[in-house]
Amino acid sequence: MTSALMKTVFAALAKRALQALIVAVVVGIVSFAMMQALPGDAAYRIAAGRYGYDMMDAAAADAVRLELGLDQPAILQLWIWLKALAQFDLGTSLVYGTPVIDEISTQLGYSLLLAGGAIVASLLIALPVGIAAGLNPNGIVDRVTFGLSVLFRAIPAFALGIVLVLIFAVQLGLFPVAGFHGPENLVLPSLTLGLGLAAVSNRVLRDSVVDAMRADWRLFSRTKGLSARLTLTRHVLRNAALPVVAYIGVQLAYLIEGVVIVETVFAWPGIGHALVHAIFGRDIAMVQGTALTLGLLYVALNLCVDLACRGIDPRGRLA
Amino acid sequence: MIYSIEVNALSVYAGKTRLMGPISFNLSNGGTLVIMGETGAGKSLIAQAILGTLPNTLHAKGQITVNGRRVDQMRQSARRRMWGTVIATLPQEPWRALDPLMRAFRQVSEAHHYVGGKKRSLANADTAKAFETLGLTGAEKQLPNTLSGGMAQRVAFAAATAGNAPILLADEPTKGLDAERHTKVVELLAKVPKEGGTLIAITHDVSVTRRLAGEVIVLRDGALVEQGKAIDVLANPTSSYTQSLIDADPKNWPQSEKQSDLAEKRDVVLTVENLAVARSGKRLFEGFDLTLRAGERVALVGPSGIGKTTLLDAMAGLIKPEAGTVTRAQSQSRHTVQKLYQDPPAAFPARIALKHVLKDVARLHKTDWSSVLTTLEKLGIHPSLLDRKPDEVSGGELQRISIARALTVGPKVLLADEPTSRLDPITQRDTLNMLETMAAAENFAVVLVTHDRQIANKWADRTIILT
Amino acid sequence: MTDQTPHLTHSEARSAKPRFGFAQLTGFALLAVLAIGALGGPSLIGQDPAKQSLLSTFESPSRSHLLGTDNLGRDMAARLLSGAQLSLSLALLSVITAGLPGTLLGVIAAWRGGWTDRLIGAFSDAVLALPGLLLVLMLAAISPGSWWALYAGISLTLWVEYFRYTRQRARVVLSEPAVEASRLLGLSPWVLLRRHLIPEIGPGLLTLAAFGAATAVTSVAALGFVSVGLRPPTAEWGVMMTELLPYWREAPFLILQPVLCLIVTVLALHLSVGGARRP
Amino acid sequence: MLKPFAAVCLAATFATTAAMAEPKTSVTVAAPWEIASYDPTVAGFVIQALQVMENLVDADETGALRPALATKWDMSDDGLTWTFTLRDGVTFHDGSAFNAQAAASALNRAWKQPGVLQKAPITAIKADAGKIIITVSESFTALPSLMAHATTIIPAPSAFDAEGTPSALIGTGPFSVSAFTPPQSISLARNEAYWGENATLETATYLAAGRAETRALLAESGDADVVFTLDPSGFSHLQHVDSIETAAVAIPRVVVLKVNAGHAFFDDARARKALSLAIPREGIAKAITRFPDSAATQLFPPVLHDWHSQDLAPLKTVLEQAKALLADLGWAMGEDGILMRDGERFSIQLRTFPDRPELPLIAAALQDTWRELGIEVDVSVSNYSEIPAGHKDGSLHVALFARNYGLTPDPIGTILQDFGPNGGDWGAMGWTNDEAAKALQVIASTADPDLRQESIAKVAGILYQDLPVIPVAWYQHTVSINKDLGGVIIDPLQRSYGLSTMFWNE
Repeated sequence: MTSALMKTVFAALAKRALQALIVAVVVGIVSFAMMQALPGDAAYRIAAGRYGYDMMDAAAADAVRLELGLDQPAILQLWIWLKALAQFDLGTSLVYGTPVIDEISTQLGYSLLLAGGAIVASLLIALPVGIAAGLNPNGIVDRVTFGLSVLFRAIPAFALGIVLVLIFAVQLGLFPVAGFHGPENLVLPSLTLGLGLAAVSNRVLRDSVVDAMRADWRLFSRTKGLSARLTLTRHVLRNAALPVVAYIGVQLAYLIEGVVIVETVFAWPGIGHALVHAIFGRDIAMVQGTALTLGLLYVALNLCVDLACRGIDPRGRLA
Repeated sequence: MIYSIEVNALSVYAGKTRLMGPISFNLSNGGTLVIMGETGAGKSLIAQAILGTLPNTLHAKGQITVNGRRVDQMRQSARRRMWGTVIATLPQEPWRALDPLMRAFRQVSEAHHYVGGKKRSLANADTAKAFETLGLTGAEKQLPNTLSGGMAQRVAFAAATAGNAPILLADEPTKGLDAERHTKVVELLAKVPKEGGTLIAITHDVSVTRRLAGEVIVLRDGALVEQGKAIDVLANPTSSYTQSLIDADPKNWPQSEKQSDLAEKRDVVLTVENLAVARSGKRLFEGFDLTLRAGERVALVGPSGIGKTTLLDAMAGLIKPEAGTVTRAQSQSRHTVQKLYQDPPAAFPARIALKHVLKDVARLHKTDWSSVLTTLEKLGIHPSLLDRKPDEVSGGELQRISIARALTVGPKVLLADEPTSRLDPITQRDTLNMLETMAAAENFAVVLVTHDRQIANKWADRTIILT
Repeated sequence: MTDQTPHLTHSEARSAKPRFGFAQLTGFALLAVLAIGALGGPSLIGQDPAKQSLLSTFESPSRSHLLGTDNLGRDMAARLLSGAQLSLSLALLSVITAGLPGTLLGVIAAWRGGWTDRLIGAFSDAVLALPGLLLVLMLAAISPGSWWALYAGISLTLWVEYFRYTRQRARVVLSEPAVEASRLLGLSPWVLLRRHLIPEIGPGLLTLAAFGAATAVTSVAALGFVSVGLRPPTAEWGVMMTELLPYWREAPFLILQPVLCLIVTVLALHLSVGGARRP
Repeated sequence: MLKPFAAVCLAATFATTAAMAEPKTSVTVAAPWEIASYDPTVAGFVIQALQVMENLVDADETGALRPALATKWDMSDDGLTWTFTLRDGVTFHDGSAFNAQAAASALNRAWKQPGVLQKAPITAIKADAGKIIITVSESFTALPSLMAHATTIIPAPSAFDAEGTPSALIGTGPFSVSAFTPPQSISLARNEAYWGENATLETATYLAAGRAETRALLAESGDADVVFTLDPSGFSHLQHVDSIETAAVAIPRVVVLKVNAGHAFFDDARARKALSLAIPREGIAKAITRFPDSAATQLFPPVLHDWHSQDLAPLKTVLEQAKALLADLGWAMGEDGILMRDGERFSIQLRTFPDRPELPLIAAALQDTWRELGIEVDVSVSNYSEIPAGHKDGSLHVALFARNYGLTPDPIGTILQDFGPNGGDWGAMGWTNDEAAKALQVIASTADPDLRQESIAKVAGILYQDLPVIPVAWYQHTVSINKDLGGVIIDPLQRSYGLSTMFWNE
C-alpha cells in the first residue's frame, strides 16, 4: 500500500469517524426528544408493547411507570442514556427487559445479511441490464428496461415481495416463503429489495455507460485496436461503475426503509422491524439503540462506498 | 509499386446531400498526406470514412483500398479488426482520449499486449522502451489528468502505434498545444514516414503542412480545392482559398503598426507593481511590473503552466496577489477591466440565448441596445445570431460576441487569455484584427496572452516573455 | 475524432430541434389527465368514495361501478379519483417542501463555501444517517392521522438529495469562466442565479422531483404497511395499496388499480422531464 | 364449564401413493405472535402454546380443567385457602427437579407482575412440602382457572439470572427449546424425560409471521404445516388448496364497542341501543369477518355456553328504530346531515387499533352506517393503549376492539373486571349497575352451580338490556393444516398449538 493510498484511506476514515460521533449524539438526542414530544402516556404504550391487548390495562401501565422510573425528568433520562452510551452500554429494552445490545446484536446480523443480499441482488440485476441498455441507448432493451424500472419503482415492496413468493415459492417451489434457516431463505427478500434498488440504479448505470460509450477515450481504445469486449471490460465498465457505486451510498438510506417492509413480509428477524416495534411501543432505549446502530451502519457502509470509489478512481478527487 | 492506401472518389453523404468529396489519393509506404482546411470543411469526415467510424446518419461512397483490399466493401467487424494493426489513429485532444482512470503505462502496455499480441513481459518491456524514446520516463504511473497536453499526446501516440500499424491517421494533432510541444509532436509525426510508415495528418495549421511536407489536399466546405505536393501548393497555391489559409499563418501576417509613442500621448490605465502570484500554494513568479496605457496592445508569451492565466486573474482583481499591487487609474470602476476567455462557449451561460446575456449587461451598464448592435455589426455579427444559444454559433462568432459583451461595459483594459487558440487560423487572424481595430477605436488596452511568439510579434505593440 | 456532426457552414450546422419529443409530449398528456382527475375528484363520476355497500363487495367493473367495488363495497373509481387528489397534491407538497430548502441550502453552501459549506454538509450527512423511517414514524406519531405530518416527515428525509445535487452542480457552475465573466461584468447575484444556476440545475432538479414524487407515494404505502396513516374512510393510493393487499389473491384487480395509478404517475413524470436522467 | 366442543381431530387421509422413504418427524407452525422476551408475563402465551412450560392446571379443548403440574387442588370450606398438590418426579428441561419452591417463586413473581393474579383477591402464595398454598381474602372459585393462564406457567429457577430477570426458556413441557431467535422463531426438541406421554414429533419449529398474507403463502407452499390465524380472504383461498385442510373454530373472542356511558351523548341506554341498532352486523359478518355465524346476536358467543343465553332475542339492525330512539332523546337533524342537540353536533371519535386488521375495517363500516343516522365519526386508528388511557382520563367516546372472554378457562375473571363496579379498561365505562355487580360477586364466590347459573343469566340479561359494551361480531379461530398431519387438536382457548399430539401419517 502506497503512502498516498494510506493517506486517502485514513482521510476517509477520519471523516467518517467524525460523522459517526455526530450521528451518535444527534441520533440520541433527536430520538429522545421526539419520543418525549409524542402525545400520550409512555407508560401505557410500553405496557401495551409488553403485555399485548388482552392483558394490558391501566394497572399494568402504572406498574410499568413505577418500574421504569418514567416520572424522572426527561433531561435526566437523556443524560443517563448518553452517559451509559459513553461506556458502550445501550441500556435495557423497556418492553422486553432484555439488554438492548443483545436484541440488536442478533438482529443486526440478519439485517446486514439482508441489506448485503439486496445490494448484491440489485447489482446482479442492474449491471447486465444497465450495461445492455446503455450500449444501445433508445434500443429495444433500453426502452423495455425503462418501462420495467418505472414499474418496479411504483410497486410497493410488500406487493412485490408477495408476488415473488407466489411465483418462486408457491408455484415453482424454488425457495422458501419466509423464515431464515438457510441461505435459500435470503433469496426472495434480497430479490424484493434488490429489484426496487435496481429499478433506479440500472438507469444510473445506463446513463453512465452511455456517457462512457460516447467518451473520446472509448473510441480511442477501439481505434488503438482493443476489441469491443476488451474496451468494455477494461475501460468502459470501470468508468461507468463509478457513479453507480457512488449511488449505492445514496440508496443506503432508502434501503433501511425497504428493510423494514421486507423483514415484516418475510418474517425476518431484523433490526428495521425491531425499530418500528420499538417506536410503537415507546421503547426509548430500543429506539435509541436501533437508530444509533442503523445510523452507524449507514456511516460504515458509506465508508465502504467511499473506499470502493477510491479504489475504482485513483484520482482521489471524490470526497 | 504497391500503394499501401488508395482512395478513389471518396465522398460522404448525409442522405442525398454531399458533405465532403469526392477526393482521391494514393499513398505508398513512406508517404505523407496532409488534409488541410478550416473547421467544418469535412476534414475529419475523411478520417472517419477511412476508419469506418462515420455516424449512422452519414454514409460514404467511393473506393478505399488498403494493401490491396477493398476496405469499403468489408463488413464493419472486419474493418474494426484493422484498427490498431493496419490503421492507427492519433486522436485530437489526446487528454480526452486516454482513460481517465488508468495509469499511463498500462494504457500503452495493454495495446502492446492485446493488439500487438505480445506476452505481458514483452509488452511491458516494449512499453518501457517507448516511454523512454518518447521522453515519458517518470510518467508511467501518472493518470491522464496529471499529464500535460504534450505528454498526453505522446502517451496516445505510444498507445496508438503499439500495434505497429503501417498507416497512421492523425486528426488535428497539434490542437491546443503550445509552440514548443507543437514542434515536438510534428517531429514525432514526421518520423513515421521516415520509418516506412504512411502518415495521413489532418490539420488547419499551415506550419504543420509545411514541416510534414508530402502530399496535400485542401478542402473547403467539403469540396476539394487543391491537391498536390505540399511544397508546390504552399509555394504556388492555385486557389485563393489556399492562399488565404497560407496568409492566415501568423508567420505570414502583415506586421501591425507598432504604437511606440504611447507614453507621451495616452493615459495610464493600469499599473502592476512587483506582482507575485501563486497557485495552490506554489509561487509561480514574482516581481512582475507592467504599466498599461489606453489603446496599448501588450502580448504575454510563455509556455503552458507558467501562470499566465493566474497573472491575468490577479490583474482583473479576481484573486488576491501574493505580493505587489495592481492599481487602476483613478475614476475607473472595477468593471473597466474585462476578460476574454480561451474557450468561448465556456464563457457564456450555456442554456440562455445570447441576446439575454448581452441585454443583461447593457441594462446594468445603461448602454443603449442600439449601440450594442452597432458594435456587433462592426464585429461582423448579424443580430439574428443572438437568438441562438452559445453552442449554436461558431467559436469565432462567439469570441467576437464576447468582445462585444466586454465593450458594452466600456472597458479600459481587456485581458485576453489565449482568445484564439481554439479557432481556425483564418478566424484567429480575423478576430485579432478586429480586436486591434476596436482597441484603437474605443481606446482600451489589450493584454493578449498567447503561446505563439509569431502572433505576439506581429500583433502586439510590445511583448513580454515569461519564463 | 470528435467532429461527430459535420459542420456544413459556420452557424447553420445545428438545425432547430423540436422543443419537445414525442415521449415528453406523452408525459405531458398523462400528467394533464392525472391533473384533471385530481382536480375533478370523485365528482367527475358522481360517486361517493366513502359510500359502502357491505353486501356488494369485490364487484367486477360494471356500468354503475366503472372499476368495481372494494372490500367494503365502495366504488373503486371514486376512491382512486379521491386518492388522486390526496396523493398527487401531497406528493407535490412533499416535493416542494423537500426541494425548496434543499436547493436553497445547496446554492448557499456552494456560493459561500468554506465553513458554511462544511456546516451544512455535516448537518445533511447526519440527517441522512438518521434513519428516515424514524423521523417519519415519529412525526406521524406526534400528530396522528395528520397527512401533513406524514409528508413533512417524508420531506425531511428527501431534502438532502436536492441539497447534494444542487451543491455539487452549483459548485461546478459557479467555477465556470462564464460566471467569472458575469461577475467581472458586474452582474448581480440574482442574474447569476437566473441565467447561470437555474438553467443548469433546473432540469436535474425536475428529474429529482419526478423521482421524489414517486418516492413520496410509495413511502405512504410503506407507512400504511406498518399501520401508519390509516384513517378511514380516506382514500390515498399508498394507503389503498395496503388496505387492498389482504385481498390480493381473490381480487388482484383491486390492488392493481392504485399501483397502476402510481405507475402511470411515475411514468408521466419521468417522460415529461425528458430523458429521465437521474442526476 | 365450557360446552364440549367436538375436538377437531383431522383424521388424515392416507396417501394412496407410495409412502415417503423417510417419515417426517418435524412440523413447522406459523402464527402471528412474535416473541421477543423470556418473561412469562410478556411471552407466556406462546411459551405455553408451544408446550415448553406448563401450568399447575391445564384445560382441555372443552375448557374443563385437568391436572397438570398439580395433580389436584382443593378449596378450604371457608373458601379462603387453596391447596395445590404438586406432581412428583417432574424435572425441568435442564434436569433440575420441579418442586414446590420453584412453583411458588414462579407464581409469586407472576403475582407481582401485571396479570390475572393481581386481579384476584390473593393474599399469599406459599410453598409447603410438595404443595402450593394460596390464601385469598374472599371466596374466589375461579382461582384454579387462573392457574391455567399463560402468565402462570412455571419456568425453572435456572430460567432466571442473578437479578431474577428471565433469561432462558426452560420449563417442564413435552418440548424443550433448542434455539431461539427473537422475535421470529423458536426451535423445539422433544423432551424425552417428559412426565407424561412423550410427543411423537421429534422436533418442531415455530415461526412468527406478522402478516396474514405471508402466513397464507406459508400454508399454501407447504413451508408451514400448521398455520394459525388466517385472514378471511386467505382462508377462503386456502379452502381450495388440495394439500391442506382448513378449520375454523368458534372462540370466546368478541369484537365489541366500548361506549363511554358517562358521556352526555351516551348516558341514556337508548342512545347505546340506537348505536347498536345501527351496526350492520350481517354486512360485517359477510364482508369483513366472512363467517355468516359471526354476527354477534348478544355479547357472549355460544362457545361460552354458560354465559350464552338462548332466551335473548338476537340484536337487530334497524336503522329506523335507531333514528326514532335518537329523536326521542332530543336529537334533530342539522343542516349538514349531522344530528344536533342543544347546539351540539353529534360528532364522536372512535378509537381502534390496527393490530387486528379487521378492526379498522369494521370501524369504517360503523362510520359509514352511523353517518346515515346523522352521527359523525372520526376514526382514530392508533395504539391500543389509547383505549385504557382514554378510559382513565375520560376522553374516550367509543372504542372498537376484540375482547377475549376466554383468557382463563373460566371467563368470570375477565367479566368481573369488565363489568364490576366502575367498569373496566376493556369493559364498561361510566356505567355501574349494582345488581350486576352483586350477581358477579356471587358467580365468583359461590360453589353452588344453580345459584351461579342464575346469576349468570341475570348478568347476561342486564348487559343485553343496558349495553355498556355493544357486541359486534364473534370470532372464529382459523387454522390450516397439512393433510398428512394427524392428531391436530385446535384449542378454542388458544392455550395450546397441540404439538404433543401431532403425528405424520405415512
